[in-house]
Amino acid sequence: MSASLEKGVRVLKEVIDAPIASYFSSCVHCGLCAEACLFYTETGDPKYTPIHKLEPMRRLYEQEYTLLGRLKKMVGLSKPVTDAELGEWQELVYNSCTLCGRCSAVCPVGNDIVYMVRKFREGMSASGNAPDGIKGAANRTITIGSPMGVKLPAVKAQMKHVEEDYGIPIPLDAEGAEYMVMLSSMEIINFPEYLGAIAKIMKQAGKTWTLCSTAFEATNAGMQIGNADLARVIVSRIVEGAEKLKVKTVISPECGHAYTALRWEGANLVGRPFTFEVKHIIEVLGEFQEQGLLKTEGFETDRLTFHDPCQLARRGGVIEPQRKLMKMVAQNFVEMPDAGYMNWCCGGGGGASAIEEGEELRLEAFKVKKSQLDAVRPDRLVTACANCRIVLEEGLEHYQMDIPVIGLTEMIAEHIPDQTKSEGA
Amino acid sequence: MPLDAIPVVIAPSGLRAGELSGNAPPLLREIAEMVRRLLASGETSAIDLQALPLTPADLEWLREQLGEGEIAVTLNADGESSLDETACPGVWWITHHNPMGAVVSAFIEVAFVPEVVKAHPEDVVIGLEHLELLISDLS
Amino acid sequence: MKGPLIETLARHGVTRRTFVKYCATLASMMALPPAAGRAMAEAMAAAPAASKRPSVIWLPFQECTGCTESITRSHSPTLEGLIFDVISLDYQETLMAAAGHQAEEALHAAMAANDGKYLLIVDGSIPLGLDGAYSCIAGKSNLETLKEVAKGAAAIVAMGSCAAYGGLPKANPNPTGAVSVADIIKDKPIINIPGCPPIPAVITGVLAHYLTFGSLPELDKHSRPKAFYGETIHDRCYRRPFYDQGKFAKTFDDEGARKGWCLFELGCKGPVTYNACATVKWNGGVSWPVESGHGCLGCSEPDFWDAGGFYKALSMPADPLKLAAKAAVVGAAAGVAVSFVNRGKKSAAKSAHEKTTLADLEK
Amino acid sequence: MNEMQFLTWVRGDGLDYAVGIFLLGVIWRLIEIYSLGRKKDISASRSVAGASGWHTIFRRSLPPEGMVKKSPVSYIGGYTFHIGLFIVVFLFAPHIMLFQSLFGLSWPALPSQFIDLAAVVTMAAMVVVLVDRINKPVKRYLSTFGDWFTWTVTFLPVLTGWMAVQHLLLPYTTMLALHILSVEILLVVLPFTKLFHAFTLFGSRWYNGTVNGHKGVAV
Repeated sequence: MSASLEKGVRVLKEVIDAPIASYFSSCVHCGLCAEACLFYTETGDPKYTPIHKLEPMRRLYEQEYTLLGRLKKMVGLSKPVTDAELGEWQELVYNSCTLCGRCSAVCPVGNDIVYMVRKFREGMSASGNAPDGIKGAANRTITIGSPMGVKLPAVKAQMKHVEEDYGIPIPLDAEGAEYMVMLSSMEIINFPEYLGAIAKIMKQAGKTWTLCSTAFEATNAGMQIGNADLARVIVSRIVEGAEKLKVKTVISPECGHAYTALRWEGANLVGRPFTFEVKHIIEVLGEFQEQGLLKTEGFETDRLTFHDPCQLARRGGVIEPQRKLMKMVAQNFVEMPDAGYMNWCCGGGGGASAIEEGEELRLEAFKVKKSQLDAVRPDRLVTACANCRIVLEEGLEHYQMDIPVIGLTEMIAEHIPDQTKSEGA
Repeated sequence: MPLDAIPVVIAPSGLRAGELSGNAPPLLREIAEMVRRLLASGETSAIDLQALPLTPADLEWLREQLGEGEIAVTLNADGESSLDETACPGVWWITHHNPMGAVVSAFIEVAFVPEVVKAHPEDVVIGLEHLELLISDLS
Repeated sequence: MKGPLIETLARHGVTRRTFVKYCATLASMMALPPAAGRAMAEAMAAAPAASKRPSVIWLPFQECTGCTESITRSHSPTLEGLIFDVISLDYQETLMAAAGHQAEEALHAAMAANDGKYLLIVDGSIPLGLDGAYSCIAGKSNLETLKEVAKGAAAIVAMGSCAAYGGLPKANPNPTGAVSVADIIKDKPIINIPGCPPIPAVITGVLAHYLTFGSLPELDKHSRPKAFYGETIHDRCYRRPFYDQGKFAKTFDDEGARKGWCLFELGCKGPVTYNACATVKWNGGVSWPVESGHGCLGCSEPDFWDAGGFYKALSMPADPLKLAAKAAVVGAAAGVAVSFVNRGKKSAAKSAHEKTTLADLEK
Repeated sequence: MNEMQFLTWVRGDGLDYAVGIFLLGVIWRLIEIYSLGRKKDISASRSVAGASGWHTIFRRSLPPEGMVKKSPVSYIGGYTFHIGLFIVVFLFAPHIMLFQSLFGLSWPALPSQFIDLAAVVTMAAMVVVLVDRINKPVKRYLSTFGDWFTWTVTFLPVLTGWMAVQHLLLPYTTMLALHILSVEILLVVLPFTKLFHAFTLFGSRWYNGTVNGHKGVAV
């Protein structure tokens, strides 16, 4: 057994817990999880059946933690897990799984399959079987600070631009601010409107907020690759930053897995409860809306639909606020089939979008999104995840569908009355 | 204690007690064939009604179809037996009871006179002896 | 129709008509065609004079005489009993006048005179323990006697469950090493008429068949005449509709029992018992066990005594939780042992954890 | 061994061992599985009505929206044979008596004609799901020896029970004995095959419901 495999196996032994044991013991091979997985439904290839993606871990569980499994291994009925096998499984565990959680939502015996995939990735990454794309992203996040290699100066440059464009100052390292706003590098590079939108919204709500110079990047490639140690390094920066600035709430940006990493995994990674709250920007906007701190004027008149990011909706429990926000500014808001809790993934979550060799499969899987869109034929597609947005744009372009994709926060911000005007009125 | 003092409720025998099974009508054809044989060769024959899958309703139907004839014989031998001619002469409906009154067997017999009704020569001889005894007593 | 039998019957007040009626009913019971009834009557009525009647030897072994009682005393005077006048019963310890050496002489005389032609009836099981010392007649073990007498028999009738299966003497732990006739005799046709005791009409039916047709009736795999053992008690039971409706007496004195509901729950073995009680009944057709309010004991089935208790329903296992407590303890012990090993393994993996660095992402 | 001895054995020693192994296996396996434990989730929870382990235990018995259309055979066949098994196992008079003798609890039985129908429907549904397993690429791909084996050991008790009641093929006594034997085989293998989902599905649903309920997601 190679050292790397040994390490992977050891890590798996660490992470296999009672839920996983219970899940593996409950599976009846009914195959319904396949029907929930876009990689199966769009390709028809049974190897993409979610529970099958866990086969090496299932065997390892049986061999290590059950008496019968141990006996089976001893007499050669159950083959040991090999490095080659894990290598073969890379495509199944990373390329064809976005941790979207639809399988976990339909499994009749209640198996949380995506919970297991997340744990399996611990062993995969520790044994060196993670795909290069995500490894690169993790590498850049750890060494440079962001998966796309964005450094503080770039952020500062963006801040300056936004301040100029919007005429609103962007606070940096403001101690005692109520909110600490996180960004994803996608937003820093591709969607700078987001920062401006935050500035407008915060100003209108009259809330104090700040960026943090040591923790502006919210995304967590460590979590995507499935490595708690690396994810901890990344999340710790945010925790330290938030504690240093003594903020009440950290706002996770329009990015699905960043929210999961910070909101649900964060405290568990650092091993202690947070002293601050973590909220997705949509949650914050929803609160502002409820408290009357968010006032908009005018409506979008074209046909709009909303794509629920998996980590926000199905895996994060935020489903209603985005709909109320949509209705606030859109006259012609239509829902796609399966929208909300059972929405189909864009196909690029969980790090999948960073895997180059997975692109073809990703585009194949995008057909489900296409059919969802074809059902309602929107003029524009709104979402609340920068990664979804990029993947959606790629897919739409590939299928030559002329549907622009926009972020919900920036769309809301566009309807916030001009500050000077409203102050003057 | 009489039997009816025991509150035993006997369910209608078989679940389809009241239904016709459809097994009775073909019997009419068989009986007709037996009658033809009787006329042609004098051969007698019988049908064992308990050996056939007939419901009480079937039997009732059959009995009704065959009707009632002129002769009804009652035999008292180890329980009562009834030998009734049906409306078709030569076709007899025979029911044997045991001394307790339960039906032990039932037949349809096709004969000019049912076998069991005929007096046996040996018995007739005994009867004659008895008659002669009576006559000798007269003198 | 004349012959010694008919005359004997007549002496007992049984008329020819009664006899014809009896034979018709017997044929019907045995599912023979109606014509067979008359043939039977003719054959039996015309049975030859005493010197030519077929010889029957009746050997009693480990038995209680219940089978003999059943056939001779159930209903006096019975046709069943009188049927024996058709045969020449040359040896029957209970019924014969002779005793001791005279009886043995009669036996050997009959065997010699009818070699290869006599019918052998056996009731009782044959003990093999202590070289057969548990039951001896005239200084010979039952085993010896059976082998000796069976040699010249045309056919053997094993009367009652003891002779047919070993019966009560064979009940666990079978102290005498009792076995059935068929366990010993392999080269003769054997017909089993099990029951404890068997129904008299079954005995006479088989004899009548043998006398009329000179052969044994069709048998099932337990060598029982199919005519009488072809269906289960349950299938012919007048209480069957209650079973189908799920109406069961729960005790012998509850409302269900009074209403005549199914006795399955009170241990009735009707569903697994092949016999004619439900149709032929007992004591001249007066009643039978289930009609009297008691479940069938299953006496015509092998080893009925050891079949889990007369009052335990068939669906009821003897004592399935016997091992439960032990099993639970062993299971828990195994589980706990495995969990200790697992926890050890898991914490070993945990303490051996080396923090993953970027370099570790590569193989 | 004649059929009465066979029946006596399956009702006696055979059942004792089967029940013993079943209990032993269930307890051992439950401890083996659940003693692995899990880490406490220390992230701040968001509580939402309807999102908890208990809710999921019940909710997962119903198909999620749109799934019945995606895999009608799995759902309709699955429901039919599970409900059918329930009816046949728990509402047949002789079975109820068995439970009563074991646990002292009894409940009203359904008429045997209805049970008969349920048994036939159950077997039909099981055959349909088997054919589906053979025909459907995903199911065939996932299937191992265990899947065919567990189908068989589940099907046999229903088949033999039905045949015993219907007096088919073999004498009632032999069939009843085979029926009990097949149930014993089922009991013995249950804790060690996927049939153990009958127990662990509650744990699995509860974990799924709890883990997600912590996040305010009603799964």
